[in-house]
Formats: sequence, C-alpha cells, structure tokens
Amino acid sequence: EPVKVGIITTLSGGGAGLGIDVRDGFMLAVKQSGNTDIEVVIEDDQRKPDIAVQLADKMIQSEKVDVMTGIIWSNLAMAVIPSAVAQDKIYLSPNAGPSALAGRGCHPNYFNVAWQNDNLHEAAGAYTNSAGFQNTFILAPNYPAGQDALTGFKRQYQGELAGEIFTKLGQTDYAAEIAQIRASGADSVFFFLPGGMGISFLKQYADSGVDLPVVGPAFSFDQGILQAVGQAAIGVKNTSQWNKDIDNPTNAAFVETFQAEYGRLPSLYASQGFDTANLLLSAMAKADISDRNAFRAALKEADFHSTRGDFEFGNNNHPVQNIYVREVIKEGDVYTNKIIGVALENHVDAYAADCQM
Amino acid sequence: MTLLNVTNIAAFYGATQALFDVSLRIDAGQVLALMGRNGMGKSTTVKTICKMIPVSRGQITFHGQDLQKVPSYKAARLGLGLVPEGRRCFPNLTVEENLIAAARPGHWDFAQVSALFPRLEERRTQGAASLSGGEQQMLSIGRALMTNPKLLILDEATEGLAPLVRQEIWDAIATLKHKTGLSILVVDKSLKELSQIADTAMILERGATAWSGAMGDLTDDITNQYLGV
Amino acid sequence: MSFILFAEQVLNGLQFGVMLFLMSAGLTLVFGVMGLINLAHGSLFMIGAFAAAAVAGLTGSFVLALMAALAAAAAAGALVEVLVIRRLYDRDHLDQVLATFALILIFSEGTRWIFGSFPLFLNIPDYLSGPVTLPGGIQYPLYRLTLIGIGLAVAVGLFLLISRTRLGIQIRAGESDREMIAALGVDISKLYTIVFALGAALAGLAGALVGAIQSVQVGMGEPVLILAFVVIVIGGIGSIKGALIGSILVGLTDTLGGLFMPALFALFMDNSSAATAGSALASMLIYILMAVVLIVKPSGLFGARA
Amino acid sequence: MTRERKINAGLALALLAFPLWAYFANEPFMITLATKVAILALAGVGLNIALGQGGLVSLGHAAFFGIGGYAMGILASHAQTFDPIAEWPFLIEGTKSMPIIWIVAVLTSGLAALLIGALSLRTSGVYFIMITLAFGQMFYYFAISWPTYGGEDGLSIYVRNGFPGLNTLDPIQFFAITFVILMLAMGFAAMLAKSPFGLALNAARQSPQRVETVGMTPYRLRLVAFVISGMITGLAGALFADLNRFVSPTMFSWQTSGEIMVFIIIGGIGRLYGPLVGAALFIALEHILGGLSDYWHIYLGVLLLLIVLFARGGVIGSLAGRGHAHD
Amino acid sequence: MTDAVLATKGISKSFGALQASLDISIDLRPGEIHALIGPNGAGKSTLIQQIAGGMKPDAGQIFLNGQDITALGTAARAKRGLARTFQISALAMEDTVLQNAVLGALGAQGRPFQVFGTALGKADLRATAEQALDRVGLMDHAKTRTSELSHGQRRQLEVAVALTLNPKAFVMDEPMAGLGTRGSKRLTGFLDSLREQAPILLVEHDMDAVFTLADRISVLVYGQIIATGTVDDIRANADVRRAYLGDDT
Ligand SMILES: Nc1ncnc2c1ncn2[C@@H]1O[C@H](COP(=O)(O)OP(=O)(O)OP(=O)(O)O)[C@@H](O)[C@H]1O
Ligand SMILES: Nc1ncnc2c1ncn2[C@@H]1O[C@H](COP(=O)(O)OP(=O)(O)OP(=O)(O)O)[C@@H](O)[C@H]1O
Ligand SMILES: [Mg+2]
Ligand SMILES: [Mg+2]
Repeated sequence: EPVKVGIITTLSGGGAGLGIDVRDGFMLAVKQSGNTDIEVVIEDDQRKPDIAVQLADKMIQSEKVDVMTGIIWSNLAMAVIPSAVAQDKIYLSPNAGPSALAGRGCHPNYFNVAWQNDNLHEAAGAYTNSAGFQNTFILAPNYPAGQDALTGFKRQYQGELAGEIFTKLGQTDYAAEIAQIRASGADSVFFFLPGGMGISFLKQYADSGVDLPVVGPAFSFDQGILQAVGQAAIGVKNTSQWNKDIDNPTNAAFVETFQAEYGRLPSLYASQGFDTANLLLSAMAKADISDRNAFRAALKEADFHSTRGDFEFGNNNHPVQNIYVREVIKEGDVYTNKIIGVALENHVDAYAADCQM
Repeated sequence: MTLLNVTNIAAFYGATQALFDVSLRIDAGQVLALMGRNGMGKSTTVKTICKMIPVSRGQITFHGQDLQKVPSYKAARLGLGLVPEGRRCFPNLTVEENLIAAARPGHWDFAQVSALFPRLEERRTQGAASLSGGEQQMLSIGRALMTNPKLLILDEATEGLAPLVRQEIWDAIATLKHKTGLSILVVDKSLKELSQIADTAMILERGATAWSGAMGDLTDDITNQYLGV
Repeated sequence: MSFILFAEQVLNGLQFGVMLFLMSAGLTLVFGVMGLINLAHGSLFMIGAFAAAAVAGLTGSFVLALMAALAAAAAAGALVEVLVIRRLYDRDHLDQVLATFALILIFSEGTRWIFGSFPLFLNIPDYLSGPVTLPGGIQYPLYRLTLIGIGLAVAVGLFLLISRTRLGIQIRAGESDREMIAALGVDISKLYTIVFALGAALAGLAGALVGAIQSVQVGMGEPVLILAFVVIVIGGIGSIKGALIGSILVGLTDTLGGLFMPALFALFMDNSSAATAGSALASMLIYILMAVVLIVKPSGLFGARA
Repeated sequence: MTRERKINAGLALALLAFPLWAYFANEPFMITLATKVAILALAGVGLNIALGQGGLVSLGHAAFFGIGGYAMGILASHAQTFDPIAEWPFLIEGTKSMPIIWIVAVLTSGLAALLIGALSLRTSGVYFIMITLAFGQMFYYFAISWPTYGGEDGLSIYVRNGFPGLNTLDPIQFFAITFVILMLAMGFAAMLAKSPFGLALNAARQSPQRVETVGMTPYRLRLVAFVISGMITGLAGALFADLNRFVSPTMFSWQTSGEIMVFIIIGGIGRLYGPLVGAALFIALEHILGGLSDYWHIYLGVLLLLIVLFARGGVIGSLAGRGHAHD
Repeated sequence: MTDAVLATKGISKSFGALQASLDISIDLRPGEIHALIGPNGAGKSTLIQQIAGGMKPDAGQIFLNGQDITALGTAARAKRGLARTFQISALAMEDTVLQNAVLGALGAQGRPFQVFGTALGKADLRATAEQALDRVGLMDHAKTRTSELSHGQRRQLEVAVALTLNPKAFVMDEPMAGLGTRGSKRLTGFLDSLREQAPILLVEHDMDAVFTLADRISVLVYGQIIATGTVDDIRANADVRRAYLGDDT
C-alpha cells in the first residue's frame, strides 16, 4: 500500500535555507530509491507556528497523510507534533528535538532522526573538558532552545563559568557581549547562536582582537552558512553527529550525488533529511503502513544505511549516536569542516530515562 | 504686447463656485489693480493664475503659453512672481534662506533685494516666524522678486500693516514700476494708493467682473457702488 | 565593572547609535518633508547590503562595494518613488502603511529569488580589520571606530546639506509650505524624488557598512526599521537633530541596558535567572524609553508637530 | 436598502455556506480555513471599532490578540497539569471551559487596553501609531523571554477546550461557535456605530473640536472605544489559540498587528464587513498563491499594492461605491 | 461687571515674541450683541479660543455668570453654557445635518456613553436637534450629508448646533464669512432674534452686519483693545479709522 508523506518545513523567509536542505536531502533519497509507493506533499510553514499548525491540520484532514516530517524549529515542532501523533500519524523529526518530546512526553508514533536538542551542546561541554579549558564563557539567545543549550552544555562541562549571557533573539550586533568576554578573563568561549546571529557573532568576534578559542554546536558552522562567515570561522571547533568526511559508502555516495543533483555541498540538515527518508523507506520495505504496530516496529529497527554509519534508536525513539568534534577548514575556495575527534560516544540523551514507553 | 490673458474662467471650491466668467488682461509694463470687497474672489483669481487651484472653464495664457497645460512650478518659471495673501514666508527658514530658496538668475539677487528693503539686510539671519508683519511682507515681496518674474502678483501686500509700513511698501511698488518697468497685478483695498500706481483696474463682485477699464475712468459712483460700505 | 569595559560599551552604544542614525535620517527626512510613512525603508537597507556583497564578491574591493550600495539603494529608492510612492503623498497614513508593507514583501522575496536563501558574504577589508588600542588601554575594533567616524561625518554632511545648501533650504521650505515653494518655481516632485533617493542611499550605506560585520540576509532590514522608527519618534519626526540624538540615546540604552540589567537583577536573584529576567527587561528597554518620552513629550524630543 | 447591505448579506451567507459545502464534501480542512477567516475577521472587527469609527490607527492590537491567546493558553495549560495558577490570596485553578476562558480573555485584554490607551491616547497621528507599536513590542519581547509559559516556543494545548453541549474538536461545530460570535460582534459593532456613543466617537474622529465644543471629551470617547476594541480583539485571540490549540509570542508580533490592519484596509476601512472580506481574501490568497510558488509573497505584495493604488475604499468600497466610510 | 454673562479680566497671551493678547478685559451683558473687530492677525480668534477653552491664557481670568472658568477645559465650559462657532467650519462632514445637531443635543444631555439604541432614535435628542434646525431653516436638509452643504448652510448648521446646547452665551467667530449679501442679511436677521435667548460675542469683518447688529463694538489691534463703544462712537473714533476702518468708511 502506498504511503503518503506530508513535509511541513520552512521554505520562505528567514531560515528557509535549512528547510530547503532537509527537503532536498529527503527528496534525493526518495528519488534514488525509485520507490513509486511513496507520495510526498510539501508545504511551507514560513517559520510561523500558527501556519505550521494549520498545514498540519490540512495534511491530516484533507491530504490524509500517514507520515509527517520536515519541521526545523522546536517551537513549531511543539505546536504540531503532539497533536499529530495523538491523531495516530507517524512523525519523523528531521531536525528539531525538544526535550519535552524526549522524556515524559515521548510517544510511540514520534521518531527523531537527528538528535535531542541538548546533544550537540552536551558534546561541546564534553569537548571543552577534554581540551583542557577551565574557565569558559557561555552565551545563547534568550529563548527556550537557547536556555536548553546552556543547560546542555553545563550538564557535561566541569570547569568554571567566566560568564553566562542571554542575548536577544535575532540580535545582530554582539559588540557588547564581546566586550564582556574580553573583560571576563575566560580561557574559551562556548556559544549557541543559530543562523544569521552566529554569522554576525563570529565576524565581529574575529575582528575584535579577542582570540580565545571558540566552541559551538554545528549549527553556526554548517555548510549553508560557512561561506557567509568566511575567514572568521577558520579553526573553530564544533560538534556534530555528521560530517561529509564520515567514512562509509552511503555517506560518500550521498555527498557526491547531492552535489551532482543540486550543485552545492550537502549540509548537516541535508544529511538529516536524507536519513529520514531512508529510514521511512526501510520501514516501508518491512511493513504495511495500515498496520501501525508493525510499521512502528519496523521504524524502531532502523534497518537502513545511514550517512552516519550505523544508526540505532534508544528507548525514547531518539538516536543513540556518536557526536564528533569538527574543525572548520578551507578546501580550495570552499569553507568546510573536517572531523578531528569524537566528543561523546554512543551518547544517550538525558531525558531517555524519563520516557515510559 | 499682452503678457497675461485670462478669458472667461470659472473656479470652484468643492461644490461652491467662486469665480464666474472672469476675464482680465495685462500688457507688458502695465499695472492692473484688482479690487472688490472681502470674499469677492480676488485671491481666488490670483490662485487660478498661479495654478494653485484649477479652473473648470476658460483659458489662461501667459507670454503666449497656455498655462492650463503646465504644473504650477513651470508656470512660475515662465515668469510669475507671487506675493500671496497672508505672506506665507517659510517660517522655519531665515530671511536669507527664504530668499535663496526662490532665487533664479537675473537682475534680482540678494544685493538688489537688500537695496530695495534695507530692513531685510539687517534681519538677514532672523527666523521668518519672528519677523514683524511688515517685515514678513517685505520678505514675501523680496522672495517673489528673487525669482526674477515678468509679472509680479501682489495679493493684499499691505494688509494688516501699520500705516507707516504700508507707505514703505507702496513706495517700493512704485519704484518697481517706474525704475524697472515690471508688470504688476495688484490686489488691495486702499483706493488712494492704487489710483496713483495702476494703469488699469477691475472690480470683482461675488466672483464675477463688475467693472473694468482704465484707472482714470474709475468714478466715485462706481467705487461707492462696489467698494464702499 | 572596570572602566575599560564601561568605556568600550559606551563606544559600542555610540557605534550602534550612529548606524541607526543612517537609517533614521532618511526615514525622518521622508516623513518630515513628504509626510510619508515608509515601511519599505528597511528593504533599502537590505538592498544596500546585498549590492555591496555582490560587488565585493566580484571585484574584491570594499570601496567599490560601498559605492555600489549607495548607487543601488538610491536607484531603487528613486524608482520606487516614481512608480509607487508618488501616488501616496495625498493618501492617509494607512494607505501608505499598507502600500509600503506590500513593497517589503516584493523586495524581500525578490531578493531571495535573485540571491537565494542563504546568507551572503561580505567581509571587513584587511586594512580596517583587527583592533586598535585607544588611550586608556581600551582595545577597540578599527572597523567599528571607522563606522563611528563615517556615521558622524555623514551626520555633519547631512546637517550641512540641509542647513546650508540651496537644495536643503528648498527641502525645508517644502516641509512647511509645499504649495508655496511650487508657486516659486521649484519642481517639488523632482525635489521629493531626490530626497527619497537620498534617504534610500543612506539606508543602503548603513546596510553595506553593517553587512560587513553581520550577516547579509533577506529580512535583515525589518528589525532595524522598527528601531529606526523608535528613534525618529523619540527624536521628533522630521528633525535631523532629533534623529541623531534619538539614535545615540537608543544605541546607548540598548547596549548599556543589556549590560546593567542582568547585573541589577543579580543583586537579588541567582545568576541564571537574573540573566534571563535582566535580558528580558533589557530587550524591552528601548520601547519603554520610547513610551516614556512620548508620554512626557507627545511629539518627541525635537518634534514640531504632532 | 443599500447596495452595501445586499453585499453584506451575501457575504454572511457565503461564510456560512462555504463550510457547509466543505462538510458535505468531506473537506474538513476547508472548514478549518473558514474558521480561521471568522476568527481573524473578529479580530478585525475589534480593531475596526478603534480604526474605522474612532480613527485610531493602532499598530499594537497584536497585544490584545496575544493576551487573549495567552489567557487561553495559561488557563488551559494549568488545567492540563492540574497545577493551580495561584494559591494566594485565593485559589485560582486553570480551566478548559471556553466560556470562562473567553471572559478572562475579554477582561484581561480590556484591562490592558485601558492602560495602553490611557497612555497612548495622549499622542496622535504617527506618534500614536508608533507608541501603540511600542507597547505591542514590549509584550512581544516579554512573552519571548518569559520562560514560565514556554517563551518563544509557546504553549501547546493538546485538546481543544470545551463548550457545554458541543464537541469542539469537530471542525464544523467549532466553526459554528466562531461564526455565532463573529455575527454577534458585528451586530454589536453595527449597533455601536449608530448609537449615541458611536455618533460621538465618529464625530470625534472627524472634528474633535466640534465634539469638545458641545461638551464632550474626545479623549474619553476614544479611550472607551479603544477598550471595547481591545476586548473584541482579545476574544478573537482566545479563539485563535483554541483553533490552533497553541499559543506563541508570534501572536504579539508587529506583523500580526499589521496583518489585522491589512484585513481592514483590503476590505474597506469603517465598513462593517470589511474585516471579513479582507480576512477571507488574505487567507484565500495565502492558500492559493502559497501553492503556486515558493516566492508567492511577491505576488501577494503586488496584489496588495494594486489594491491600495487602484481599489480605494477597499473591496467593499469598490463594489458598493462611496457609502458611509472615510478615506 | 457683576451683571455680565461673560467677562474676561486682564487676559494676556503671547506666542514667542508675538503678543497676541495684551491685558484684555471685555464683557458681554445680557441681551446684547458685542462685536469685536480689528485687522487680520490682531488676535481676535486667539481671544475667542481662550474664552472657549481651546487655549490657555498666560495671565488673566475668564468668568461665566460670575464664576471663574479659567481652569476649565473646552468641554466643561460648553457644559456650563458657553456655545461657540468656528471661523473655519468644524463639523462632522461625513455625517448628516441631523446627526450633527443630535451630537449637540447629546453633548448637552451629558451622557455620551450610551451604546444601546440608535442616536437618531432617541426622542429627546431628536426633538432638541430638530427644533434647532428648524430655527435656522435647515430642516429641509436634515438628511443631507454635511459635506454637501453650501458654505452658507454650514455656517447655519454651526449656529444650529450651538442652539442645541441651550447656551447662556454665544461666541461666534466670523459667522458671515463666505456668505453672500443675501445670506449675510438673513443671518443678520437671525442673530438679531437670537440675542433675546443669549447674548452674543461676535467677531466679524462684515461691517454692514456689525453696524446693524452691535450694541457695543470693541476694536482689537495688535492684541490690545484700543476702543470700546457704540456704533457711532466707533465710527467717529480717529484711532479706529486709522487702524482698521480707513477713511472711506
Ligand atoms: N479654501 C476655500 N474653501 C472654500 N471656500 C473658499 C476657500 N477660499 C475662499 N473661499 C470662498 O471663496 C470666495 C472668494 O474668496 P477669495 O479669497 O477669493 O476672496 P477675496 O476677494 O480675496 O477676499 P479678501 O478681500 O477677504 O481677501 C469667498 O466666498 C470665500 O469664502
Ligand atoms: N498657535 C500659534 N502660534 C504662534 N502664533 C500664533 C498662533 N496662533 C495665532 N498666532 C498668531 O497670532 C496672531 C493673532 O492671530 P488671530 O488668529 O487671533 O488673528 P485674528 O484677529 O483672528 O485674525 P483674522 O481676522 O485674520 O482671523 C497672528 O499673527 C497669528 O499668526
Ligand atoms: Mg483675498
Ligand atoms: Mg480670526
């Protein structure tokens, strides 16, 4: 029986790049599979929660989809996922992994193919320890994901905090924060500033003359935005569950075909979209969507070739995976990342224990 | 040579008609006095000539050009210099700036205007808002002259001024007429001064021409009928 | 808090303020002279940044990039004025708000259509990068100092333009009596186009200058636009002086507020919640400032009319 | 009577007929869209009392819309977790009852409108537009950074709140609720316009001096109108939150204020059915254009521009001719 | 002074350097029409504004029926019985003539916050309004939109709205302005009949009307009253002829 998939993702306005990458990665896998039993509807949420909710209603009520995916942002995820899974739709998250859905709020219909939100931050904390930093300065925007980021970092980090700052969401000028970093006597800086915020911060940081080492999650250093950050990012260490140099055939083929298809290097988000589709395809091969229990079990097995190598779900349907440390380098004219180590091995998120499923 | 020719114009404010078939003519070097009691349409006539309000019927030509077809700034550039009712100096500008704003090349420049109204030279940097009424009037005339007009239009240039100041203004107008041969359309209420300066005259009564002719032909009967109380 | 940190933050506030001034100057000019609310002013900021990034990408020259920003924004401004804005002068503010809101949509999506969804790259030129040491041992990025310099120079230039040149005099005359200045032979619609293009060029310049230290991306203009409105309302609409003082006030409030508010809250809260609460209040601070100014002076600090 | 009346009756019928068609055609999403139109139109009806009748161009009505939304979100989330909102000075429990939520939404947004209005109405013109914007932004930033109720993530309510005797999760029944409320609000707005208060308010917009010289204070008239306006928009906010079963600070953003205003302008300022037409057109465009291209905002922009430039008086104004509305 | 309905005592007002009112004391006695004349910009409208409450005097006091009303706002003065008309018509232009008159009646009634029932359906309001319209002869135009009225009819409507307040004193700023000769004559007759109801402080440039109507005339020049007296006094006053009337009058 054919499976109908609804992708709600951000395709216009700020942050559209992420949604486009997820969509392109997903569609690439579907195309490569040659499977004609899968029908995909794609809608643009404009990064607005109310639009996302409506689109979800539309997909469930009108399009009658079986599986949903695509949401990038945690706040949109929180608006859509709980009610979708309650209506017995399967949801495969290609990016957002809010803690509320990982712990007590976990659900058998909800699978996260990317990470729990805290993971990359925790990894950054772990790396900061191993790199020998004792007094780090941490900052993130003042919104839930930002607060989670600092909490996640502190969960692993063992040294002192030279300072802890919440910036304004959408802030573009970090001169004031950089001045505080300069005055704080820190030995390193951890920051989580997704999208344009990270670009601005790094450019300004590089120009400020403060030359403390910088650590962050992959979001600010990924393929889509590195070119805009430019020289300022070189040498920065960041944590990610994926990189284009992870050595396995699936990944190599993915990087190559993605580049051939779309004319650009794949990003983290593209890999997540690609994995999501492959997970779905693997379950379709094993079970019929009309038999929800069998289908869920097939998903849980995660019997597919991931770009990350082996892929495994924990008890809360979130990945148990390695998180790597990457370094920003320049290859020819292109800024990109290279893996330099493993920050956390087979990492299970902190909320898994709370999940009664 | 006919400089300004207004033929059978009508004009409205919203639904109320303010001008009915008004015609007038000014030749080069002439002074025309436009008279009439309050609210009879003198200022309205002036405003239609300067393209501040549209005419609904009739024709206005200046220097042979049909003014109907040009916007107000082009009409001004053809050589219409307006001293509007209520002076309308730019209050946020100084005296000098008021003059500069209007300046176009020609005989009249800041020095010439200062020579005509020495008072303006003294007040050069003062804001127009704080000038006395008479000074504002001088400034408004000076400003119109700075555009080097062919026809100077004075609407109530002596209104509300102390007699002494009035006299100064009249003297200046006389100078303009006799020394520079400027054509002038003058709207005013003081018959005595008008009769000394104007060549032709015209009286408006409720938006229509009541009388027109040479200034010399204006008899006491006529003025009593149309201008008296 | 050390003196150096404080001094650096004051400089930061100043720099932020000066950039805001470039945005607000055009906005206040357009509003003061033409009575037009232009929500699309932020799009001109964005156009400047994109033009600069594109030209810098092609030629590698920062100076050329700045020129391109000025030219592109001015051209876009003039074009929009002639095609759309001109029809709005006699309309009420609501129509202006809606029409210029529509322009934002067109500009933003149009830019995304041309340049794609990913942020663009525009970097500080080498000769302006890195910090310099100021008297008192303050380390401060050279580029930001340059921004302060450029901003203040533009402020002085604009002030001279408006107060000393014939064009400026005519602009101010048009502000108080549009009909009269036309009756004196000044082509008021051309004047308006010039003013609009000038305002646009300043916004474009600000976009390019800021683009080099931030990310050049679609939608970058709107947050600045809101701030610029706050600035001109605080300063008093139509006043260049008000825009400058308002900008610096907003710049300092925002920067120092972000610094002091969490510190203030830390006096009676634990650090983490003080950081949260303090920065929450800090982000509301300029709006509070604006509300207070308007409640005390309903037409802004230097506003003539309401 | 007039042509506008006939158009209005047609519009009300259309709003009723569309979801009924969708119900029988088994297109529940179309009902949801119609519900959204009704709710946003309600917000517009609220703003239109301030804007159309009072001449108060508020760019901060998102504040009331958001307060209504959060009234629902906060009450329902406490009911969801059985965690009282306050225990002192007396016990306040959450609730999942729509009528109670509505009352709270209307009262809190009315209170906020009283405060904001009392301060903002001291200014006028663009300053008023901007100071209302400023208040809206204060709420926006507050909601984003206040972690208790979800901050930027917002609050999710998993099940729609209840209304005695109805199954609110059934799209057509929830639509019926919003439709009735919208019609009541429009009836109220129509009555207001003709009432002595409406007469005075409309006169205060056209000539405040006149109103003063006959012994009334424009400030007070406007303040009352602003409060009524805020209350209705607040109620719309509560319904909107229930429609989505979700609230977030986006409801407070200036774009939300702008959109509500856009509905009114598209439909026709001061026209009773203006907000309905505007909201319907906007949502239809969003729905249809959104399917055409990733860059559909361009088309939306061009369309809006054409409406402002060439359809003066909004859609209703163009259809019905110049009636009782100001430019 | 004690029997004056309306009086000012030492009113002064300046705009920056401009002295618009200087120590002005005038009064309005029962049953009289007191005309205020003077050149443009002399400060007549400014004085009217201060009396009506639209502008605060820098110094001096204003009394209505012996009570000091200087501190009151426009609306409060209107409630106490001070009715004014504007130099430039201030009416609700989109509303009908009747609605404008009802607005006056509503103000007089003092309960503007009624949201139930229609304004035109309130019998008491409507009666007051129609009566006033009838008196100025506008009843035929009750349903006309005000913006469609001629200039003269608008002036009549202004007076009608003032009448709905059943005022103790009228303050009128150039009611004849823009009326034709016939219109002025009609309004002159009407104002003449109005003085029995309440006295009128009348600012007017139309000397025919002023000389016909006025019991007393005050002449304002550069913010100062230079003369007050009967029509004949004023016509004969040399200062007044010089400052305002001129020699031809
Ligand atoms: N802006 C306006 N709107 C409506 N009517 C107007 C307007 N300006 C003038 N009027 C009317 O048009 C008529 C002619 O006015 P105009 O100003 O031309 O008179 P005038 O002869 O210049 O009088 P004055 O000697 O008082 O200046 C008057 O009845 C006046 O009331
Ligand atoms: N708000 C103000 N600010 C500054 N100056 C003002 C203000 N209001 C009036 N004036 C000035 O005060 C003077 C008196 O004005 P006013 O309107 O009282 O004159 P008026 O006697 O009524 O004249 P008219 O007969 O032309 O109506 C004028 O010079 C005017 O420009
Ligand atoms: Mg005149
Ligand atoms: Mg006056």
